[in-house]
Amino acid sequence: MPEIILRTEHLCKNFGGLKATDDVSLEFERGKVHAILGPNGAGKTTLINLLSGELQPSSGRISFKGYDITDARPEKISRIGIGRSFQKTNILPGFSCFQNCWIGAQSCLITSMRFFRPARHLRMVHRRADHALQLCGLAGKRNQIAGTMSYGEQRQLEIAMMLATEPELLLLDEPLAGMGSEESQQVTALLRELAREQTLILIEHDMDAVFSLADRITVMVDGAELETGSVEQIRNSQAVQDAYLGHADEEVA
Amino acid sequence: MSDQKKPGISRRDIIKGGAAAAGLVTASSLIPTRFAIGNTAKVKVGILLPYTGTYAKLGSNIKDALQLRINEAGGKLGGREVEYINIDSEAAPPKAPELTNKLLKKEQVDFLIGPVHSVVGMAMVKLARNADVIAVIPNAGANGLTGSLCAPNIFRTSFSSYQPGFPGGTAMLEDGHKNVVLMYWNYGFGKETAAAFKESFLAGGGNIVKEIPTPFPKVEFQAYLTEVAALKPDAVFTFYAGGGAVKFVKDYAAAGLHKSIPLYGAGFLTEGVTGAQGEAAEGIRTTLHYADTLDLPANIRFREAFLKTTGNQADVYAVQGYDAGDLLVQGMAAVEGDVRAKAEMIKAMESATIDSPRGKFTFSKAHNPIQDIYLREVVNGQNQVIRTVQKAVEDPAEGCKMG
Amino acid sequence: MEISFYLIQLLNGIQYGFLLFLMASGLTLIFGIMGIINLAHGAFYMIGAYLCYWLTGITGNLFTGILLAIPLSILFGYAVERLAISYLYRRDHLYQVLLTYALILIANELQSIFWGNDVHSVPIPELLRGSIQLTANQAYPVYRLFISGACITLAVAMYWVIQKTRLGMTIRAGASNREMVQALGININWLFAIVFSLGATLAAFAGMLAAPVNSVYPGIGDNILIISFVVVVIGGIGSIKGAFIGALLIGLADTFGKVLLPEMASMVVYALMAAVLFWRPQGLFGKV
Amino acid sequence: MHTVTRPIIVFLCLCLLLLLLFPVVGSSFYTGLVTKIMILSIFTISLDLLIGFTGLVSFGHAAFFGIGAYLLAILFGNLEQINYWWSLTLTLSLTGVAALLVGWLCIRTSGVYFIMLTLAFAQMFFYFFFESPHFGGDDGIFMLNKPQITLATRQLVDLDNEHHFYYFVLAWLVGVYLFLSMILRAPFGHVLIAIKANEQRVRALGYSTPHYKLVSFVIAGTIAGLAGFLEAAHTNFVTPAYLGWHESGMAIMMVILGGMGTLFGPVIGTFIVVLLQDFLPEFTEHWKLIMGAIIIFVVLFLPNGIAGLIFSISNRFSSRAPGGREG
Repeated sequence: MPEIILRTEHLCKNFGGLKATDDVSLEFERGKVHAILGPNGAGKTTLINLLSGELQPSSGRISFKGYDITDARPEKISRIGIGRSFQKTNILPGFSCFQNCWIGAQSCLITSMRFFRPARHLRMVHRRADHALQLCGLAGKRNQIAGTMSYGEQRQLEIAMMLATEPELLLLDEPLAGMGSEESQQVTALLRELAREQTLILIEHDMDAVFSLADRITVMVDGAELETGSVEQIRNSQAVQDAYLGHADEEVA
Repeated sequence: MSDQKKPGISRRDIIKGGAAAAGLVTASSLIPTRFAIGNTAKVKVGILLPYTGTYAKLGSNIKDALQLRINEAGGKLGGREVEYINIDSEAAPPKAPELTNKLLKKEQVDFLIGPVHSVVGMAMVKLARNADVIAVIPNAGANGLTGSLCAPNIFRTSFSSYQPGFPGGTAMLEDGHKNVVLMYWNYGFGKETAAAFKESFLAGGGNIVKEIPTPFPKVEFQAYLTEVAALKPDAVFTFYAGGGAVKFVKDYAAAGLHKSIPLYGAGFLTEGVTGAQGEAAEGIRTTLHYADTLDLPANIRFREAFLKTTGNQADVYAVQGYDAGDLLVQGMAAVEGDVRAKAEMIKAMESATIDSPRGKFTFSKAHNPIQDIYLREVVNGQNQVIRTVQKAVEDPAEGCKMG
Repeated sequence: MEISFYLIQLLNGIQYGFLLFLMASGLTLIFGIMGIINLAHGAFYMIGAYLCYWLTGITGNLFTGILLAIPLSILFGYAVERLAISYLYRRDHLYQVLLTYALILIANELQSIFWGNDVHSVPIPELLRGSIQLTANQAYPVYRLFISGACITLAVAMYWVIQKTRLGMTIRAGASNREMVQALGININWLFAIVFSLGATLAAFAGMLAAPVNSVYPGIGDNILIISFVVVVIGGIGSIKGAFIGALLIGLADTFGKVLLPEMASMVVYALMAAVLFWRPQGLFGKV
Repeated sequence: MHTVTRPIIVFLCLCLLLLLLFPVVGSSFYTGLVTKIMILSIFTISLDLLIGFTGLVSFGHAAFFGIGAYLLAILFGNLEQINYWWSLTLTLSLTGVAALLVGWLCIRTSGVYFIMLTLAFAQMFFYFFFESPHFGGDDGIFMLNKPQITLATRQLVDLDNEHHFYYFVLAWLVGVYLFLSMILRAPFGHVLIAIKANEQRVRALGYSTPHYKLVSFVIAGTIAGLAGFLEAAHTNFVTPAYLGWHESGMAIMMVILGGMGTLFGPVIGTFIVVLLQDFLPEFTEHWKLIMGAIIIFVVLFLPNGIAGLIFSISNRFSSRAPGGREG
């Protein structure tokens, strides 16, 4: 019996009259890559925002390793071991790569309300930040100002910052969004690397990437879960093809 | 108007003083000086008055009248030429200590004239009383300046808040108003005036229906006036000045109260603002140590001279500045220009009689004028003297340990 | 106190509230649409009052004075927008605060240079000079009623412009989505210039209306500025409806605060603000 | 994040040396003026902690300066002898409590709301002191004596002596500077600076950002209270105008002109603005016109202030000798 690391039960989120998330009940297994697919406006990002605490659900429950985290704030969610990356690059542009990761790594302290000793004496934080950079292939860019890097590198840094917090579960919101094919391959490789040891929840448009990375896939339409299953199941599902691929064509057009 | 208010160390002031003096070199037959060196240096008169903001007009009138008096005396003090050092106080209390120090320490003035604002006055006097300077206050009315803060080298040629306030109570009782609403701006000067008013009014058997302190310097009075109308007192006694006085008087009339409830006040209610108040000011009675229409030779002469040199009508503030100038002239004449003879000069100033446009006055032991207070009424936009309410009003100078 | 006392106080409060609404609506409009925090709003009030004084003096009539002062205020607002504000659209609020603070200093000095530091009064035209007798000894000045009437008319006109006209549509669109307005092919610079001059003119108009009752003196803009901020914060930044409700609330709180809690009259409005924000940090009608 | 390079450290040491020597050569008036400037510098540095490091634009910071000054005057103004240690401890802790209360309410908002809220709270305190019948109202409060700094009945510093007072304030300025640079180098400071850059991201990385902002607000408020305490002790006089919004506005001006986000920038800005306020009125009555023009110039052309200029100059120097990076 695989361990369920994260579970949602009848999760709903309404914006005025709009149901952005509609009765979503999902289970995510430890050690697996679980991708969430869906056309634009299907409520994928809303779901991730609910899971990461950026938004509070209108009703339903979220539990992480059996603990109820339904109403927890983002910082709480991060501290209990759920890291997230953002769809729009969300870094500290004026800081160097290392400093960006430092902020992530420093969250391993019980509290950062420490006023006296200079932070740079914290060896452990140092190591974690460097480790995250290395994982994401940014070791060479350690002292570069983040805002001056290429878009692809900023996306990698985005993931590195999350990794520096050493999460148990990674929420990745379209890590490949807006990338060229070469950059895209780099990041896909990185994700594959991560998938070996980590639990990933992945929102992605790029079907090829999803099919090559994911263990399980959930397809969402209009805020609700359409179907969940293995890659094979989804690939062959008529409902998914009707709902999603139809939409996807429109999107390409 | 723009011509007279030049703050800072205005070069022109120095030149003006110098030129006036030069023109009169022949006229001045005084052979001064017990100290030859003392004669060559100019007397430094530091002036700390507001030239910007709400009190700007007061500041320039005081300064002009002060210089008018000194120029009348040949442009010299005790035979020595005068250098004026002007600083804009901006009527800003936080800046007062620094600006006072600028005059005392940086410029090392012999005389310090100022200010208009009472709180600036408190800060200034605190520093000046321990300094080697003679300070003359040409306006600021806080009782404490010649009360708890009094000192031998501090003089005031204007008034203490007590002086227009206390006779106000007497005047209203004499006019037959027993039930009175007391309204004033809730800050130092207003509170002191109101307290002095209450002292005489209650002692004389008057009844204060309600005391309404209104926030300073706000000028939204409508709610209070509605309250006054509902209380139906015999009369109202007020303390407001400047823009607040204009607004208050106009609102009072617009609310129809001027017909049924006579309005009284400390004189500043109708000083220098009757033009802006217009008809609404007619019939208002106020108590003050001066009135434009005082029929005294000194007053008529002064008003003409002031109009001629500045192009402006004189007002009570100008009178106070003029008298400050007179005090300097008398003090310096007594020591023949030797500013180091402080003790002797102070003695002469203490015993001086100032032939002021407001009428002759002398100084109390605390160095505040002992002066007559007039009841005035606005007739055709001018303050006409009705009667002298109280002769030789002397401030009680509470807390003054001098003399 | 009789009931009439409270009724008259109610009238006073509402009348003050209307005047505040004119100020606050301009402020909230400029913020909501342009994202500019404009400290110089009080300066426009002051300029309106002085223009009114000056032009009424020249023409001898308040109405012609105001009629002439309005186009001048629009021009002035436009000039300020082009010369100073337009550089701030992409800048942090911090710089907006600082630059508009500098505009206050400059406006106050210009006022002192052009018009001096005296207190001036503006005569009320014969037509509006009378009073209406309310109780045995209290009358209510007709001019104050006129102010309220003018404010209501303007509020209705504003509602109509914003809800029903093409300009209003553009303004509403601009408030919710700047990119969309540009996508519609509307020149955003042009829209901002209009909104800013409009807002500035509203403040100036408030100053003109109030000039005859308040008289005109240096620094009149400063006090009303801070109170207008309180109104905007209470109502919710960017919301005209909020500004209206907030202005009435503050008008009433201020009036009754003076009567019932005279010891801390000025603190009442700020306490009200703190209470509202404690309950709703984004203001009564503000978006999160 | 600026890197404090060697040329800048040399520059700062030179400045400190100048300040140390100044009373020896300066006249009594200027010694007093520089004392006042240093007190205001403590105040503006504390504001910079909010504006420049935490990204909180407080338009009501003068309130805490005023509260500090008032607390000293209210609690100790009438005493013949004021114990320095007691008065300082009490003043600072009560100012801290005030900052905690105001901060707690204001931190819940952000952006323009935060600016307006801080402004409105400052006005509330202003009117509290202005209208309350117990605290002197518009007149302010005059104190009888300066605090006595004694240790076991021995007087350490004589605050009535203006040179002593000067060095006493200078020591506080250096102390505050070192204290703030310490907390900014510590883990706490790293979080603050990151919050300014991107609060949402920092939150998602596991920091409860409201707490950090609140602590920063309280520290800044307490230091502002210290400046107020010193000013009240310096002039023996407090006035509600200390809390006014014009004071807050000028303080922001000093921070921006000097250069926000650096600790020495506000000190430079304070020196320039106060000296301008001292000199300009000698040239024209309408000196605020010039002041306004300077502010506009700074906003449009010098947004990083003078410290920004110094940094670009010093970077040119240090770029020749690589290394010395990383802050």
